Amino acid sequence: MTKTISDVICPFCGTLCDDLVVTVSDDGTKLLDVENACAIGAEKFLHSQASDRVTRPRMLQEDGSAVEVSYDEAIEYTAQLLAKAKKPLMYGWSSTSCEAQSVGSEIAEQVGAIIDNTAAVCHGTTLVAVQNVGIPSCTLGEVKNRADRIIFWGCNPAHAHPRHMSRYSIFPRGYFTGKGHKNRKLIVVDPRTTDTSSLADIHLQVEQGADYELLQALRAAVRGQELTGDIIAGVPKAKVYESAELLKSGRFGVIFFGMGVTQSLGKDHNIDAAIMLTKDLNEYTKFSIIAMRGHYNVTGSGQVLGWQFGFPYSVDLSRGFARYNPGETGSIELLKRKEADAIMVLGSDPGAHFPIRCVREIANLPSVCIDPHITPTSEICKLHVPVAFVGVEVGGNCYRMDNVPIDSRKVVEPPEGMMTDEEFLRAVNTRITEIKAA
Amino acid sequence: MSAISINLISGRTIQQGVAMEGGKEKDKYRKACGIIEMDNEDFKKLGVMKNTNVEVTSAYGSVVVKAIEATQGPHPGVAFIPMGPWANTVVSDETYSTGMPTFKGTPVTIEPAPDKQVLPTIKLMRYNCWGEEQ
Amino acid sequence: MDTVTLTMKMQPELYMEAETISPDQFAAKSSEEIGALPVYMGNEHHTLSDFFDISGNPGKTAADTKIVVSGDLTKVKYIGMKMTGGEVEVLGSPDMYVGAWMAGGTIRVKGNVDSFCGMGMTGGELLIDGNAKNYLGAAYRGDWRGMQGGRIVVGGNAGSDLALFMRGGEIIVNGNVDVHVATHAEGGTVVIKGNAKSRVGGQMVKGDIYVLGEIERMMPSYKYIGDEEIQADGISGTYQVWIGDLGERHGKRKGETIYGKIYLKVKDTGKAAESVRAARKIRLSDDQKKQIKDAFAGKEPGVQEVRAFISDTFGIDIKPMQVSRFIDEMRRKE
Amino acid sequence: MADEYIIRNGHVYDPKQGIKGDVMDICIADGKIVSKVSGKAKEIDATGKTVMAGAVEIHAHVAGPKVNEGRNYRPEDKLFTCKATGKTRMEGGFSIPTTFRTGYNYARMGYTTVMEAAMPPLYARHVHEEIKDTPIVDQGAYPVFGNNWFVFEYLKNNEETNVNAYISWLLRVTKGYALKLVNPGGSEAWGWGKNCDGVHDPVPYFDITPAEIMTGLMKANEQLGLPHSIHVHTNNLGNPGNFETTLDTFRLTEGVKPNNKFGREQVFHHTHVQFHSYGGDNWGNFESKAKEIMSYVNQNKNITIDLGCVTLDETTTMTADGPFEHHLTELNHLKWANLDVELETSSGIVPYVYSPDIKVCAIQWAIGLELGLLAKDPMRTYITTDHPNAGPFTRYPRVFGWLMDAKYRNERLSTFKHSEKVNDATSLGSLDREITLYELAQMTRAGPAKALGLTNMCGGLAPGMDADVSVYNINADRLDGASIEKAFSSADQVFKSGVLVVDNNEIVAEPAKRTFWVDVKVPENKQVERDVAMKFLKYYSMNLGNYEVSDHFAPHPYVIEVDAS
Repeated sequence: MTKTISDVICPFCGTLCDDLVVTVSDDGTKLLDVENACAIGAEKFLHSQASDRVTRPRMLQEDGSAVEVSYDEAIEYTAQLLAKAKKPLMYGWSSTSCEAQSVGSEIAEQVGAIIDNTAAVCHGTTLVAVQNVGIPSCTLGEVKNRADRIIFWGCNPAHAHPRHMSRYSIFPRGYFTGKGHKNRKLIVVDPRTTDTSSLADIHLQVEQGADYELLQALRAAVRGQELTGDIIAGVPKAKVYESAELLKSGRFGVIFFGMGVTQSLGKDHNIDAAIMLTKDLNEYTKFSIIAMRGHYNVTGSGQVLGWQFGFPYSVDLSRGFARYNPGETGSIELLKRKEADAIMVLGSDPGAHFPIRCVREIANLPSVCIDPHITPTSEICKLHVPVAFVGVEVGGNCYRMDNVPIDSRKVVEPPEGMMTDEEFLRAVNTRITEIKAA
Repeated sequence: MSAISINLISGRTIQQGVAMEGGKEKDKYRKACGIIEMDNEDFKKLGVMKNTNVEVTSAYGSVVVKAIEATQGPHPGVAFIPMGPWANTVVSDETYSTGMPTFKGTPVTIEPAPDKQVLPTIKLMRYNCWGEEQ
Repeated sequence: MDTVTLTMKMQPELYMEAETISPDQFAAKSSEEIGALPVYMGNEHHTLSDFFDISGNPGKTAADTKIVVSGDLTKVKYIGMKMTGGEVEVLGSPDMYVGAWMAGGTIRVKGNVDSFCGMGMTGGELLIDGNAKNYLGAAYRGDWRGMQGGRIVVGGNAGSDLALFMRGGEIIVNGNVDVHVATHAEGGTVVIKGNAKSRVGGQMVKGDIYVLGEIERMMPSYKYIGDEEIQADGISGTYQVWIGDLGERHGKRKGETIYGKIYLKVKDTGKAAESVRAARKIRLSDDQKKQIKDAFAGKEPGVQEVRAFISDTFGIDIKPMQVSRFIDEMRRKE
Repeated sequence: MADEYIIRNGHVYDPKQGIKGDVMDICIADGKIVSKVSGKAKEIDATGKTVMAGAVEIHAHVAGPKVNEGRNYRPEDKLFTCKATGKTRMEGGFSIPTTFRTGYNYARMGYTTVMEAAMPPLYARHVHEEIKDTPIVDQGAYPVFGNNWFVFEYLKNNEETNVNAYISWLLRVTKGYALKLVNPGGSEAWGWGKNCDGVHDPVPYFDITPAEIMTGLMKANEQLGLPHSIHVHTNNLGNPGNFETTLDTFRLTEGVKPNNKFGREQVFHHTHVQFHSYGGDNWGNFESKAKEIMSYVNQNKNITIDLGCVTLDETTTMTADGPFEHHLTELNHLKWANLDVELETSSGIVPYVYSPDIKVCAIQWAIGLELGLLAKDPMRTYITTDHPNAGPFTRYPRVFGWLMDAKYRNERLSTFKHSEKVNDATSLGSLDREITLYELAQMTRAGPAKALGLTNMCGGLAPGMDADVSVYNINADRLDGASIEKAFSSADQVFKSGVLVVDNNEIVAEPAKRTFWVDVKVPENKQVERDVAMKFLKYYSMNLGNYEVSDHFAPHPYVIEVDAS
């Protein structure tokens, strides 16, 4: 006999699909099948079932080998590391629940840490741009029900958010969009032709790193101004005007943007200009802009840090109150400049996703990695603590890319005796309280 | 055979996503991310066959990956390594004080390296961090 | 004016926050009291006297207090933050936030400074003999009120995001600047005596930028409207006048739309237009190459580092791509 | 077991019992006010001090998606406004404080119950997460109904039982407290970049008017017999000449009678009326219509209002009135955040600087105070700043000062840059009324508690009520503005449900706080169940199975049950 669980939330990307159907064994210990998920999401669920999964903490030895230790030893090591550090960095938080993030905040307050999430290398510059100029936005359902103009700028949902186009942006038929794809015009801005751009009505093949020039040119074109130069950032001037007219003529438009702008030259300025373009277009029609957030709960981490400390990432608590400036308190800067003296990583993999100079610094610091799986980070940290898999083996609240909160579900039991990250963090927090009191 | 200079970007691919969720220590991940996607034109300039190992070097580091033909293209002058440890060995860590490295838009040179191997994830990490033997 | 001298006696283990090094904090205090002022290192609290030898006495008010700081200050942040008067002389190269939110007085730095200096400044003078990194005279994150008054002079080069959200005051850079100059500015004056790269005056609503060297790439949303004979920081000549950013909203005064303006100096050859976009290729001599190699022997320098070195040592600015290739060349030869 | 306390010899102000400053003792045991305590009771000496019930906040934006967006996109709001306390959770923020600072600051001011004024149902989970992290104060949240597609369709078709069933369902799945309407119809129109300027402007594509939405929900609210009335921010907020829209709105209540078991007497609460009392037809001839507004309110007992007083600070405006915020950003060019929520509502955020040097801001300031001073029934007029829209709630004590001390108020009025123009445009200078401590207790305790249907629970000091008590170091002998501001900013003692949470002006305990929500029983309604299932399938971006806020988001619920079956 098997059990079927519906309305399951996919803990992969910021699209946070919540219509998965999962089949598990009758005793709830084995996950047998996943329906409705994209290839990546399905793989994520199935990976929890890997036979070679690490289920107990491991300590890195001098000779490079790893030795299994108990959870108690891992708790003690982590508590000591954080309590003794003068400027510990607590990084990650994007692949875990808001409940666990909240315990992380309590620890960070106790030890005066810098707490940062993966926005640092993802949409951090988006958050900076929003701080500079705001963000006119909407929920994904608004796009489904109303949008007839869609822009994908510097993002490739066909690869990074596989179900985005079918659930929300291109194909669905909503209340005012009964014709679905037919009545939607799609513009894709990307220096490459991609599987997304192949669907586009207009592909603006922008010169890599010149998005800012193109955006400001588009804004000027929307205002009916003359542009200087025949080719604007790799795009013929006529095409810029054509795009501006297409955008103005819609009834409801939306810009989705991704790493192509957040990580290229100009960074926050690119998004800033895209947001201002959106704002400008509201003088002619209705327009919104939405960041294609990566990790399934990076948005949630920004929310939790926001209501607890007032900043969405890179929060410096070392002075007993919260401060923020990603150019100083962001993980990349801290590691590059060697400002931190210890690091704890949870729910992320900087080892795989930080530039090499920063990875080297992690490898040289006292370090703990809390992650369900073996990752490049777990292999360079002094201690690896495997934990139950959020969204699969333990539930908890998550926030979609449009900030909509959805409570993720537990569908299968974790391997016996494994802690959840929330339990592990609580134990560490309790231990730190004892150490500090002594 | 000669070295070429090219603009490097990195990012997600669905293969990278699937392999990442399947386990980054596995060979599937190396196969998905230890690659560089290049245009036909750039292959010609470099003078190597497709699916040859190459050494990519930037101001920030150097890494051996397998050169494959771009599945999404054309985009001459722009090469793509999927996000992951191989890409990050060479991408620019310049942030302009925004906290964000320049993952897209690093000038690199590519040289044929048919005799060198693409390191598996963990070996690459150890080599990069502690200079452990290949 | 009375002078207090701080000499660093111990390097901090981590970066140190020392906003207490300010005439406002020192004024009318005894040297014991000054020594007891707090400085912060991560989550630890220390005192100034833990790290500095302190001599001399301050004046009764900030305005008659001078502070001289010396030593290796590369790990000291926030010198002169929020100061309202007096003088600070820094004999060394301090870290971030020098003169942030300063409202009056003078800070002179004999070396280089890191990022976020003169942030949110409303008055006073910040003089930097060497180079400044990014966000000089910029706004704090989220604030639409950047530099509102005062004067910043940089002897060398400045980094990116100079004068972000500038509303008033004046910044003069004797060397070159990196991308994004006076973005979102709604007033103020920026003079760049060297070269600029791209995104000069992006999203500028109002304000003046003078560039005496070249602009590598002009914003497509700027429009050339003719030449004018003017002076920029005392340097007179013919300047091309560009208005913009045409993508941005602009106010009106007496029925006339007010734009941001870029004044681009026309070279003595009578040519300027070509200088926009045209990147002149500068070649390094073998001797220069050798100097660079020696300077970075056994190191893994970043592009910006090498570029800064070249600019500092030889006074020339070459494109990052070229620097990158040169570094590759060095590495291959090793 | 909670401690027993006796607060001795304070001047007690309790409109619930009609006590007007009598010197007496207040006893606390088992979390309740009692008539006497045992000899073990701890004593608090309140000689020469004022004792009131814990204050009740009827309208503030303190939790949820737009509040948090406001926090996250205004790092500059935290610059130099934070200090290390070391004892409590870290605090931050001025106009939009963090959840911890919000709870602590309300408690420090002697507030013990705080209602979040606008909860988008799709984001209810977020609102409850923040409420959970706001220490000390009891809270509830008002889900927004005024631009909801289900409501539009049922009302348009006159399907009363379906409206009622839907309201009951939505209150339950969002754990909501009352029906909130914000720019009814206008926020939906904003989905197309449009608006409804008057109460009779039809909503595009939905064939219904704001007046019909308000009337329909008002009737449904009374049929169901909910503790609070509908809670309305009407159309045309913030525009010169909008007082006529406001009066049009008020007239919708004529003849409607309250029906409930909670002692509530109004059928309609209009919020932040200051923003709705404007005359003139442009910013040049902008003027106060407070007299016209208050003369209507004074004569109609089935309406309650709150003020929305401008405090002359740099603040952050935020409302579910999406088109208004767009209008505002076009005026001041400051950063604009907007969030439209599918099928339910929209919202926007813009920072705003209420400068005393700007004529309009000074007139707005005057109007808020005029409304308070012209109120004949303090039990129906409540002091708010529509936090953070007209100013942060931490400025309440200053507003009390202006209302209670005519000299203090006139000093402010006469030192405006344009004080003469302000005098021309308002009647504030001619008002010499000073709100008394008893009236203050009506406007901040007994009144809002009654309007919320909580009159037997909080806002008073009668035995059997929750022991929410504040002790302030002030009395009727020295009611000057500065002293008022000081005393009410920082209470000497505050009790929350019998627990001493503030002592000697400092937070000393953080007991479990409660979440209020309303569970209305209605007859089973298959039609509504089917409609909900269908709309989720076709138009929502979330599955119905994931919509309901589960119990762990409100770990200490206080559920008010209403039987309308």
